[in-house]
Parts: sequence; C-alpha cells; structure tokens
Amino acid sequence: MDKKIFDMGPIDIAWCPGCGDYGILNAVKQALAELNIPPEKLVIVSGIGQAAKLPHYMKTNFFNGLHGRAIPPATAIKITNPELVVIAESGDGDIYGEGGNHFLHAMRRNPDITVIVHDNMVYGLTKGQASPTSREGFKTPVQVEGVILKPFNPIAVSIANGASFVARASITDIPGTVKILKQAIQHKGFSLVDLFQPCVTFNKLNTYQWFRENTYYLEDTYDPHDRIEALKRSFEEDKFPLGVFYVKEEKTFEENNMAYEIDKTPLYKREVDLK
Amino acid sequence: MDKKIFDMGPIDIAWCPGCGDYGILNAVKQALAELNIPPEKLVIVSGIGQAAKLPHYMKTNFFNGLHGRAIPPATAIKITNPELVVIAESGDGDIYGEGGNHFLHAMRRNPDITVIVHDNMVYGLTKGQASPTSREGFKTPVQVEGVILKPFNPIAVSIANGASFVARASITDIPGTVKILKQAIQHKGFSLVDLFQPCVTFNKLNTYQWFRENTYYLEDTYDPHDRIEALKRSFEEDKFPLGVFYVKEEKTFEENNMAYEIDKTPLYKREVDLK
Amino acid sequence: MELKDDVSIVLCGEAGQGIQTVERFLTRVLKFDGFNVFAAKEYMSRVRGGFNSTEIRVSSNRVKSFVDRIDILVTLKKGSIEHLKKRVSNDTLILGEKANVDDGYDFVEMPFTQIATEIGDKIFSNIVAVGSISAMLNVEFDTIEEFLKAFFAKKGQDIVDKNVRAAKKGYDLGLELVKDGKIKVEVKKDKTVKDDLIFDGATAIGMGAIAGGCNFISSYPMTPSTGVLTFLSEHAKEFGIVAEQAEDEISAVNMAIGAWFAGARAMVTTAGGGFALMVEGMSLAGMIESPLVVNLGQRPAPATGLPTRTEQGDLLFALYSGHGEFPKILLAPGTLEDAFYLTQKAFYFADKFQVPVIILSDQYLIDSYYNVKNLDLPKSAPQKFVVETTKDYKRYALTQDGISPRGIPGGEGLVDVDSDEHDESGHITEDLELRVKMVDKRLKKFDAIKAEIIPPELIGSQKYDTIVVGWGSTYGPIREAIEKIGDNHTAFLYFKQVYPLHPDTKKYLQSAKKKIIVENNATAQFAHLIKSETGMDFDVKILKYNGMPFSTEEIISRLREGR
Amino acid sequence: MELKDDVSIVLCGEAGQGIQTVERFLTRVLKFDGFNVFAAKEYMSRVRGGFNSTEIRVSSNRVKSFVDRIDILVTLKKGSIEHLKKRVSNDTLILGEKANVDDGYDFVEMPFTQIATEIGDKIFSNIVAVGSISAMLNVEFDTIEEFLKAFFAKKGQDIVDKNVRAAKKGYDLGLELVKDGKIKVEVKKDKTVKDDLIFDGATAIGMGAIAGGCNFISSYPMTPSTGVLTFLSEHAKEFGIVAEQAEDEISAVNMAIGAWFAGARAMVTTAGGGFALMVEGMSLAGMIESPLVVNLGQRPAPATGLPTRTEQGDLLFALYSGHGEFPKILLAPGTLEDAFYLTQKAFYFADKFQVPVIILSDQYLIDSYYNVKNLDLPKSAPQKFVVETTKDYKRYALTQDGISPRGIPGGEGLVDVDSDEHDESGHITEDLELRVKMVDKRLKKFDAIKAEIIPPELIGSQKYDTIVVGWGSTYGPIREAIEKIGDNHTAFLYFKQVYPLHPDTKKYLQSAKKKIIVENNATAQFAHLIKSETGMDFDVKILKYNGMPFSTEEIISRLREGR
Ligand SMILES: Cc1ncc(C[n+]2csc(CCOP(=O)(O)OP(=O)(O)O)c2C)c(N)n1
Ligand SMILES: Cc1ncc(C[n+]2csc(CCOP(=O)(O)OP(=O)(O)O)c2C)c(N)n1
Ligand code: SF4
Ligand code: SF4
Ligand SMILES: [Mg+2]
Ligand SMILES: [Mg+2]
Repeated sequence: MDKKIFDMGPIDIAWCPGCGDYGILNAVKQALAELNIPPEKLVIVSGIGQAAKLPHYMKTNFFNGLHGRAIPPATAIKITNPELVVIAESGDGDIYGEGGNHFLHAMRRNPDITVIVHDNMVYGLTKGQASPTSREGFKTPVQVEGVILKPFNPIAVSIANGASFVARASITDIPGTVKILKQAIQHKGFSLVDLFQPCVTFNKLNTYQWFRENTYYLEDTYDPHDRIEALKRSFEEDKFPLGVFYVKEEKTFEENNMAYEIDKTPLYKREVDLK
Repeated sequence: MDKKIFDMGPIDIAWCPGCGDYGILNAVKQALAELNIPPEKLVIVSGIGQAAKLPHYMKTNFFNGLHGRAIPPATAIKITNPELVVIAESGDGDIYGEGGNHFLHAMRRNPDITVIVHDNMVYGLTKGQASPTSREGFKTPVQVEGVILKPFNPIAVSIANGASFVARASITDIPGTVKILKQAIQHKGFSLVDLFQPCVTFNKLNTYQWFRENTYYLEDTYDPHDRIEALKRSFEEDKFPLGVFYVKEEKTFEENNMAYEIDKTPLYKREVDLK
Repeated sequence: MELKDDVSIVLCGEAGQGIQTVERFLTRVLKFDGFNVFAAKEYMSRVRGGFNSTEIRVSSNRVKSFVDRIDILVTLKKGSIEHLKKRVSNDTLILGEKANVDDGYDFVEMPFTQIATEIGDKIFSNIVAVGSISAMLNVEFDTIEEFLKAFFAKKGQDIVDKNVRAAKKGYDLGLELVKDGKIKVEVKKDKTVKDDLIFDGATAIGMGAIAGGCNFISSYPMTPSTGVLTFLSEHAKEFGIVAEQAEDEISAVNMAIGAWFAGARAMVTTAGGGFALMVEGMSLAGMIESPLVVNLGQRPAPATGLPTRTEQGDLLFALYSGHGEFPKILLAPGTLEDAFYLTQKAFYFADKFQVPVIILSDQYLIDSYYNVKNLDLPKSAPQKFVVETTKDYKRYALTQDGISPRGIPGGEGLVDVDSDEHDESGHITEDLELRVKMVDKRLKKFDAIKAEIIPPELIGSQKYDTIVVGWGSTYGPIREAIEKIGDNHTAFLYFKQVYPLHPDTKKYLQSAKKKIIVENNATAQFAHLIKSETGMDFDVKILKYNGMPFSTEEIISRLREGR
Repeated sequence: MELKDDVSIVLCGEAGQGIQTVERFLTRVLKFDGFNVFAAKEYMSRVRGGFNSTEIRVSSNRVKSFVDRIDILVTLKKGSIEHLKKRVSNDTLILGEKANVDDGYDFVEMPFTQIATEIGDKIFSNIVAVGSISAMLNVEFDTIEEFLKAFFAKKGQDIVDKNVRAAKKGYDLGLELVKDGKIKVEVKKDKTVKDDLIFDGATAIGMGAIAGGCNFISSYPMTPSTGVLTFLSEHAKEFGIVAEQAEDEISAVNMAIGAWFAGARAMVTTAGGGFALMVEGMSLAGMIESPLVVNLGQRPAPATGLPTRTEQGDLLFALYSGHGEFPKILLAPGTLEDAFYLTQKAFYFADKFQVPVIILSDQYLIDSYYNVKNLDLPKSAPQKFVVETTKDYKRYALTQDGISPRGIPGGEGLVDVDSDEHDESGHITEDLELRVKMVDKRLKKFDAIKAEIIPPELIGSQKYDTIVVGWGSTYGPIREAIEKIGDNHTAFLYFKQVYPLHPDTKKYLQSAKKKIIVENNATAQFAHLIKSETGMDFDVKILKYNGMPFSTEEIISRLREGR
C-alpha cells in the first residue's frame, strides 16, 4: 500500500521546521502502509501536546482527547470494535506525566493497542518545561537551576510492570524506526514504543546529534524474551539501546473479556435482547 | 520510648475482628517507639480506605486526606517542615490504584518520607472489589469470573523506577515487620514498605495462612545494593520474599530544593522579606 | 398491641450480623405472601461492628417512604435502642434476647440464637427471626418454606431442612406472641402483589441502563454508586456488557467516552468525589459532542464526608461541572420506577443530543426497595442515532438544530473528534469566526433538548394555594406527607428532570400563595437554581443535612411548623 | 499622516520571529523615555509559524485597554494584513519589507533585514525595527542606547555595539519617514513615567503572591497560567519559595493543601482543564478547612478549546467547584494593580477564613502589560493566623463565628485533619448531630467572609440611569469606553470580587433604568449569578466569545447599538 493514502494534501502544520515530529509522521505512515492498514480501519487516539497533533496531519479516524488521557479511550475503542487497529500516540509529558496512572494500569489489561510516545524529554507545546524523561540538570524556565528529579525510565518500568511488548526507537533513524513500529503494531497486545524525538526549539541538550551519539541498536543476537536481560539493557544510559527490549505472548484484554465469552460480534454491532 | 505514648485509650475501632490492620497499628507504634519518635514530631498522612483509618487509632498529627492522595501532601509537609517525621500510609487500592501516578513520580523526587502500603490485595472499605495487587482469578462482585488483569508488582516497579528504599513485609510476622519498618523510617529518602495484610472479610484467598505459606525472608547474606539482583528476587511469586530488596543513598528532595539553598530554616518559620 | 394496615419493623444490630440477610429474606417472603413491602437501610462506613438498621414497612397499600415510627424493633445488639432512641416510643414492641437489649426497656424475649444453636449453628438465628416476624404478620408458613427451598436448593437438602426447621421454630415462636395477645397485626394481603417485582435503586438504574441499550460501563468503586457496577458486572456475560473497573475515575470517564466514539452505549457510576475527577471528562464530552451517561449517587460531602449516608448536595456542582460552556441534562429519579425509566431515557437523550446526561441519585434511593407492579420493558431494541458514514463525512457538519449526524469509525468515512476547537471535519482550528459558529452550534442544542424536557408532576390539589417543591429521592416522604395531610389547598410539584428546567415551572409557582422547597441539603440548591432561572424565591425552605433521608412524619410536622 | 496623543502600533508576524522581543524592547524603551505604554498580544497555539500579533499603545495619558484601531502596522510576514484585515483601515500606515507585505496595499518599504544583514546577522532586524518605531515616536536615541547597553552588557561589547548600530540605522530610517512627512506623531512624554514599573499580569499575580507571603507553589504547566509558576520559580532562591512542577494537577492541589497544613502559604496556578482536576481538592480544602489560593487563568473551553486565547467562561464552574457545600471566595482582577493587590488579599482571606480562594484571571489579563506608578508594597510581613498549639488543642473547636484557631504540627498539641466528617479533634465521626454542627460551622464562616467583601467600584456618573456591569479583565475596555462616551447618565460598576456578591449589588442595579452586562463569554454567567442572588435581570447582554478580548471601540459601538 502506498503511504500517500494517508496524505492530507496541502495543510498548515503547526510544528517547528526541523522538528522530529515530521519524521515520526512519516515513519508512522510508512509502517501503516507497509502493513496495508487503510485509514478507515485505523483509529489514532492522542492527548494534547505537539506530538498529540499528529493525527491531524494524516488521513485516519482519530480521537484527539484530553492531555494525558489517550490510553483509556484507546482501550475502550479497541474492545468496542476489535476490528479496528488502534494506536495511542502522544508526548512524553502526556503519557508518562499527566497520564502515568493509565500507562501503568493499561499494560496490566494488555489491550491490543500500540502506544507511541514522542519522547523529546521536554514539554514542547507549553514552551519548554521539564518532562518526566528530562535529564537531571536540564535547565528550563521552571527548573531554573536544572531538573533535580531522576528521569523516568519507561522501558524499565514497563518491563517490570509486565508489558507484553517494549521497544525504544529514535527518529534520527527513520527506516529503523519504521521497522520497530511495524513490529509494535503487529504485536498482539499492549505495545510500547518510546520514540526519541528532538525538539529543536526547547531542548538544546537532547538534539539530533545527541540522540545519534547516545543511541545504538541492540545486537541481532539479542533475545527479547529474557526479562532480566531486558531490564539490564533498559538501565543502560551512557548510550541508550534502541530496538525491541522485551516481548511476551499473552491473551489480550479483548480475548479475556466476559462480553466476548458467548458472542464474538463486536460490541458496537449488537442489539440488546431484553428477554 | 514506650509505645503506649501512641495509645488513644478506649476507642471504637472500625476494623473487623481479626483484621491484619490491628497488627500493623501495633507494628507501627512499636517501630516509632523504638526509634524514639514522639507523636508531636510525627505526621501520618493517609488516604481513604480501611488502612487509611489507622492514624485515627493512635496519638499523632495526621492528615487524613483524599482517596489515592496521601503521597502529595506527605511530600509537601516534609519539605515545608523537614523537622517532622512523615509517613504516608494507606491501602493498596489507594496508593497503587487511584494514586498510582503520585506513587510513580514521588519516588523520582526522593522526599524523605516512608510509604507504608497495607497490601490486602482487595478493596476492603468498599466491600471487596479487586485491587491492583489482586491475584489473577480472584473472584469478586465486580470481577465475577475472576480478575483478568496481571497483578501490579510494586516492588519490581519501584526498583525499576529508581526508588531509594524498597521493602516488603508481612504482618503475619509482627517482629519481623517492626524491623523492616524501622529501617524504612530511618532511611533518608523515599522508602516503600509493601506490607502484606490479610483482609479476613473480603479476601478468602490471601489469608493469614496463605501469607505465611507463601512468604519467606531474604537470606541474611542478601545484598540490597544490587539492582538487578533485587529485580530478580522481586519477580519471585511462587513464594514472595520479605525484607529489604533494594537500598541506595541519594540526596533527598529537601536537600536538592532551591528554597533551602541559601537558608536552611524550615519554610514554615520564615518571614518574607520584600526588599 | 394492635397494628393495622401499616407496620414498621426495624432490625438493628452491627455490621456483619446478617441484618441484610433478614431484610432480603423477609421482604421477599412477605411479597410472595401478598404483602406490600418497603425497605430502607441506614448503615455506618464500616464492615463489622457499629450499628446498622433496616426498616421494613408492611402495608395494606403500596408505600414508598421512610417513616420514623417503629412499631416492632428487633434488636440484635445491646445499644440498638440507644442508637434509635429518637424513633423508639412506648408503643414500640421490642423483641430480642436479653443480652442484646438495652437495660431498662420492656421487651419480649426471643431466643433466636438459642434455637439456632439447637438446630446446629448460630447462623440460623437470622432465619429464626424471619420465621417469627412472618408469623406475627400472619404469613403462610408454606410461603416461607417454598422460598427457603428455592433459595437454598443448590446448597443441598441438609441445609434446606435446617433452614426450614429454623424458620418453623421461629414461626411457632411468633405464633405464641400472637396467641398470647402480645401482638395483633392486621395488614391486608393482595394476591397480585405476589407477582410484583422487588428490587432496589441500584438494580432499577442497572435495569434501566440495559433497557437503554447500555453495553459498556467503566467505573471505580464508590459508595453508594457501586451497586450499579456490580449489577451490570453480574449480567455482563448474558447481555454482552463490557463492565470494567478502571484504575481511577479519570480513566473510567475517558473510557466511556471512547466507547461511545467506537459505537458502544456507555455509562459510569460514581459518587461526588469520584465525579469530581470526571468533570474534565464532562467538558470533553461537551466539546467533542459525545453522549455520556453518569449515575451520580449523592452522599454527604464535602470530600469523603459520610460515605454511607444520603444527601442531595451535588446538584449545582453537577450542573456547572466541566470548564467552559456546553449543554447537559440532569435527571433526578424519586421512585424506583423513575430510576428505571429515567436511566433508560438518559441513554436516549445522550445519544440523540450528543450531550452528557447525569442521573442524580443518592444513597437513600439506591439502597431502598419496594414491590413494583412490573415495569414495561421496551418492546424493541432502543432507538439509536448513529449514522452510516460516507466518503465525505464530516463529524461536525453545521446543521439547523446544531446536532450533527454522529457516525462511528469503521465505515466509509473518517470520524475525527478533537478536544480543541475544531472545524466541521473535526480538525483543530484557530479560525475565530468558526469558533463562534461552533460555540453557537453546541449551545443551540439546548433548543432541541428543551423541546423534550420531562415535565414536573403535580400531586395533590390542582387548586392549591400552597405548593411544595421537591426533586429526586424526597418524592416518597413528601408525597406520603401531602396525602396524609390531605387538605385541598396543598400540592406537591415533583421534578424528575432538574435541568434544563421545565418552562411551566414559573407558572406553577406563580399560582401559589405560599411556596415551599424541600431539599436534602443545607443550602437549598434547587431553590437557588429555580431563582436563577425564574427569579422567584421560596417562602419556606425545609432542609435536612444530617445524612438521613426525610421521613414522612418529619415532612408533615415541618410543613405544619413551616420551617 | 498625523497621530496625536494616542498611537496604536501593531507588529504582526509568525511565532518565533521575535515579535515578543520587539515588544519587550519597545515597551521598555518607550517607558524609559517617558511614554505611557500598553501592550497586549494575540497568538496561536504553536511555537513556530502561523500569525501572532502584538499591539503597543503609546499615549499621552495612561491607557489600560486593547483597541481595534491600528495606526501603524509593522508586518513581518506576508498574510499579516489578511490576518488583521478587520482592524486595518485606510488610515493605517503599513511598514515592512516588500516580501512581507500582502499584495495590493500601500506601504512604506522598511529594509529591516537588509540593514540587519549588513550589520552581520538577520537577527538584528528586530532591533532595527525597534529603532525605527522609536524614531517615529521621537524617542531620544540615548534612551535606546542606554537600554541596549544595559540589556546586552553580559553578552560582551561586540554584541552591544552591533545592537546599538542596528538600532541607530533603524532610528535614522524612522527619522527619514518623519522628515518626509510620511508620519507625524505627537504624544506627550511625562518624565515621571520613567520610574514607573512595567510588568504583565502573570508578574502582577506572582508579585502579589510574594507580597501575600506565598512560599510554596505546586503546579502543572498550562497556558495561560504558567507565567505565574515561572515567575515564582525564578524567585524561588531569593525569596525561599518551594516551586514544584507536579506530575499532574491533582498532585499540585493536594501538595498545596499539605503545605498549608505544615505551615507554608501555598498556591496553585492553572487553567480550566487543570482546575477541573483540582475540584476534588477544592472540596478537600472545604472539608478540612484548609486555606488555598488558586490562580485560574481562563481560556476558551470546553476541553482544550483555544489554549492561547481569552475567555471568562469558568465563573460558575469555579463557583460550584467541588462536591458538597462549603464556602469559597472568588476574586476577579481587572487591572494589573488589582491583580497584585487581590492576589495578596487572597492569601489573607484564605488564611483568615480557612477557605479556598480563586483568582479568576484570563489570558488577556495575564499577557497584557502597561506602566504602573509603583505598587505600595506591604510595610511588614503579611499577617498570619496560625496559632501555637497546646496539649489540649482541637483543630475544629466549635466557635462563635465557625472559625477554629488553626495550628500546625510541631507544637505541643496534635493537629489532626480529616476529609471524613469529623469531631472537634479532627477524628472521624458518624454522630449525625455532630454532622449538623460541623456543616453549620463551615457555612457560618460565610458571615465573617461577607463582612469583608471587596465592594464593586462605580465609575462614571453617580446619577446614572444606565448601568454597565463588568467583572475582571473587561475593566480596561469598558472603562475607556464609558469615558469616551462621557455622557452624564451612564456608569460602570466594576466587580473585582464576584463571590460572595456584595450586598449593595441590588441597590446599584435598582437605581438604574437600564441594566447592561458585559462578559467575555457566551452565556452571561455573571448575570446568571447576579440573578440567582438578587432575582434581577439585565436588559442588555453584551457578550463576546471568539477568543479575543473586547476592544474599547467594540464596547462603545455595542453600547450604542444596545446588543
Ligand atoms: C489537564 C491539562 N493540563 C495541562 C495542559 C497543558 N499542556 C498542553 S500540552 C502539555 C505538555 C506537552 O508536553 P508533551 O506531552 O511532552 O508533548 P510535546 O508538546 O512535548 O510533544 C501541557 C502541560 C492541558 N492541556 N491539560
Ligand atoms: C475519589 C474516590 N474514589 C473512590 C472512593 C471510594 N473508596 C473508598 S476506600 C476505596 C478503596 C479501598 O481499598 P484500599 O485502598 O485497598 O484500602 P483497604 O480498604 O483495602 O484497606 C475506595 C475505592 C473514594 N473515597 N474516593
Ligand atoms: S516545540 Fe519542539 S516539539 Fe514542538 S514542534 Fe517545535 S520542535 Fe517540535
Ligand atoms: S474489611 Fe478487611 S481490611 Fe477492612 S477491616 Fe475488615 S478485614 Fe480489615
Ligand atoms: Mg514532550
Ligand atoms: Mg486494600
């Protein structure tokens, strides 16, 4: 399938020139096209932020909800209509900060959704405050002497918390990112892709160059089925590993749900029978 | 110091006869007494639930706030007056469920507070629905065919998320619990004690006997400074290890805070100087 | 003592003693035997100990109200009489075992436990009690036996037998009292009542939801609203309902909105504190024009307040919930029948107008039950307002009435919704003229909504000079009070939809010399709302906010005192 | 063209082009040179691109209002004129570089970039522009030079020189226009203005907080409220303020309440969506009687709405925020001075009455600034109402006025607070009589609060027959409009405290033949509130809800048209 099918034609995109989000928009379209997922069968759920504007820039069904709240509607949409491909996509502040509790518990349900986090280590739309993944010492108008909180490690926490697919990508390598996104979307169950994205305007610390210099791919021999090994690698921060850290097969929220025990027709197609 | 100093005298306690919370109340008083912490210098912050009623049953300053919200006030109280010993204590549903986002991010600040979670693997006060730590298959009036979510593992998540002190205890052994509580309170920084507590009324699965049979203490030779080792042990669930899984020395939120950079007097004692 | 046509039996003891069981058995047995029954409970926020009580009214006519009067008090724990002292009078017949009766009161010894132990286990004492009380009310023993057999069938013959024996012993005990003339009860039976339904408010709302096509509920447990989640969970499999306990109320409301987006019919059930966490979601529903049904089970606040008590304190909070300006609908059932019909209607309103609909219930309504002469279930599946989408589909197409045809993803067209201000296709916009169009569009829906407002019911004299206004769960006591007062110049105006306010409201009030509002709160919130809409004041405000519902007697006396 | 006494200069270009810089420099330079300045910005929710504009009014008298009129438009991007077309007239002098001017408009070529490049870098073009505009207003060049030297000192001599050269070139360019008679501006200078302060609404609120003794702020970033968090963060070290960015708004509000409990003076700053997540905390503050100060920076909603625009749409939402019934106070500054004094006052109210106090600001107020003739800072540290506790201390001791002396932990006594209903010592209770006492206690505080309500200000004719009512940020345009209309029968009643409503409100309204409300929202929320309290209606409702503030001209014409 040609990724043009997702193109909006000439529109005004609100992102800064050079923003990593353009690359992500491309990679997402590419991955979906290669997987032959048509816009009509796709729903992208986002919160609020620069990252969360992504669905506005491609042809798809979308639910651009509240800041921090992309995952609950995504979970509900998937179980209401399992025939849809559901992607929750937003920023690091949105999903790990405001939405942290949903992030934590959604993976326990293991709905078959893909969560893509534009991790630019900053709050972009609100003009540059620290995000949960901001590095210690990162200076901002609010963290005037630099961040004193330990950065949140989404990879380690997700693995420890039993997520069934955990990966990290960096948009500094689009083809590599497309490959990872495809695996994530194809994975049956909750999949997380923490996606490094340079914010050229508010994050002068974690730039394209920084991400290039501070990342590398897990070697081909790496086995993503060993949880402890995955955790070891997730703690590496001198250079951040990219790739799929951890995968496990597990029944999904939809498969386990009582509503689908007797009848498999999607919820939205059913009629109540009051007898 | 004699733990009687915390006694309220004859009061009507709302807990069920035989509830593990009585043991916790005892253990907490005992630990505080052995550490010579007088009621006036102590603040217990709790949320809402059976566990959260604890501060009402002992002489202490307390802030019995909202369900799920024990940790934010505890963090604020400690930094406003670092001279106080601050304990946040509540139920598993309260701290891991409703309050999950605060749990996740508070440890990144590393305030010098102790978080004690009465982990009875059920929502007690609301009459027996599943909590985040409920075991798969646990049947309740809401989870009629049994819990389908993977149980939340507070120990693993806390270690992965960089908490500076992570321990588990079981009130089926009060002396052992007192020992762990003392270490937690003495630890300078954020300390978590996930405390197994039988709910004799609504949890017929995880009983006193179950907790006794399914727990054991980490061996004396165990070194709590190795994060990977700690994680390995945190995943053991055939029998749950008790004791201190992980410890690390780290500057606290109070020590790092700009408000205390120039002047060390507790916030509450200061006067603004408008020059 | 002699009791005629209307008997109030109260059981009081501690949490965990099985009062609920007695209540459940007794009310059902009585109904099966042809009695009209009403039951309401009052309990503490604890699982064991303390003092809980249940009132069971048995009556020759249908009754739907709580009364203070206690004709027969069965005390299961010392301290019960003290706990109920305001309601116990010299006419109250006290039954119980010596150990469980407060000192200094005449009572009739009822050796429930002793009998139970003889049969084999203390736990049978509840059944013994059921037997005794049934006898006093001259219930046929067969009815009891039949009921127990059916109820315990699965438990095996032995259990059945023991329970029947226990009931029989208790029954005989009761008969003695009657023989000894200690008590004489004359309440008419009505064979047809046998086939009535009997359920509580939580069930009424749950059934109404199913009738309204609800197939998704995401909620977080919170007294007194949890019963609705439990009810729908129990029926999840048979009706194909996704019943999810969310990690918090924020997730619950955002899941429900997501579910509607994909084509489900979703609701949430919660209480004030949980609803407080949902108000951002209310605003989201308002902006993306999503249907949403909320059962807001009110309880005394602020904050945690009195978790297991009742109050009508969240009306204005619910009315203005959510930042910004958008339409919403507030319903307030005063009877179990209305709880059923209004919940069903809530789904219709939500779906048709694409707005959030809040059902303002409360602990009193949710926990009380009585026999209902069957509900007329919808003949057909509920009307749905979802349209098939075509290639050129625009979710927010500007229309005459402001309502844009609502499609769901999966069809030909793309369905895009946005919490930012958006254009017709659902895409974010900063076009300030479009902003105005969209605000007008959303607010215009009020006109359509107003065309279908459920009118208030006028009860009592049509040529009134005194009008008593009430909303929601105060219906029972007010109605009974008005009937008991029975003069020809007082009427009761019962609002089951409190917002938008029905246009006739002003007319109704203007034709009264004296206007009285009755509310189960401290600040007369509905009076405030009425004034903000009509400019009219009430002469008398009868308010109650100690956590208990109004009783019939209380309304009568306060109407007489006029305060 | 000739301009006298009041000039409106608008700069328009895309986000990231440095309009903010020009604004900051120009306003300060002008003030230093003795001009009264006012500036307000209008921007899109994006970091780069789009169209943002800033209006700078330079005037012989102090001005505090946005005007539609544009005398001089500096366009920095093609499309700017289109973006502002409603405000551009034939009298508008358009300045810019050909490439940045929409086709078909007369304009004066200003080679800002070219000059800048000559100097060494395009970035200097902003300074060139500052120079040119200054010249047209006949600012002394020394003032500019002085300012630039001070401003760039740290950056080193070379940067200073280049900027001064850029400014000079721009200045000469401006002078030419004046010489060529292309423009002639006569605005009086006032030497004393030189020493005025100049700051925006966010700073005013931040300074007011510090003056009120604020030493703790926990918040989550949200436009337009973030500036207050930023301001206090910048001053955290010097004033000893804990300024914490919370993980979410729920944490923020619960931290703030915890901080007050331990003895800090805390506030939160947020917008509607964030406040929605804080309303449970509002209820908590109400129940445990904790002081709390909230800056609610309003913006167009529902939901995300128009994040960077302005609106007054959260009044009723804020008023009834939080489940249950408890007192709160709502303040609404209309000027920067009031933003300062009211925020300071908010801490006094919160601490004295132990209630939450909400400051209803908005994007327009927060982002606009003008020169202020110094604020009188409190001579002494703010009054505090915290008491030393003794052994027998009871946090909720029942008192005459309902206010219990508030102690903090660390003293002799124990300080216990509980979100459940509680007894005097703060312990959970189910005593229903005590419940009533505690509800009465909390509500009784209203009496004390009402004794200190800040009265509305009557502006204009004292013998009015037409009264125009406004609240908060509409002050500027309404006041200027009334002054310009200048008849002797119209008055403006400005409310800076909107709740509780001042008792004279009714009197003020009754003495008018015609009552007009002006609100920056779609549903006239304040009119609604006034009616619910006084029963009085407004004859005319002048509402605006496209995300822009009212302009002086708009108020004038709509007052004339009466709609
Ligand atoms: C409840 C709520 N709080 C705060 C905001 C303001 N807000 C909008 S986007 C954002 C954070 C953006 O950061 P991130 O999620 O990392 O996305 P990015 O812009 O960096 O892509 C915030 C705090 C909001 N819209 N809603
Ligand atoms: C916002 C909010 N949601 C829900 C509730 C209802 N509630 C009270 S306690 C509780 C959970 C109790 O479980 P847990 O925290 O594990 O404590 P336990 O009773 O088991 O000790 C809930 C859901 C509440 N009080 N507030
Ligand atoms: S601010 Fe940062 S994240 Fe946002 S669009 Fe610009 S570069 Fe991208
Ligand atoms: S319900 Fe469970 S947790 Fe609560 S008091 Fe009883 S035994 Fe303890
Ligand atoms: Mg980000
Ligand atoms: Mg629990």
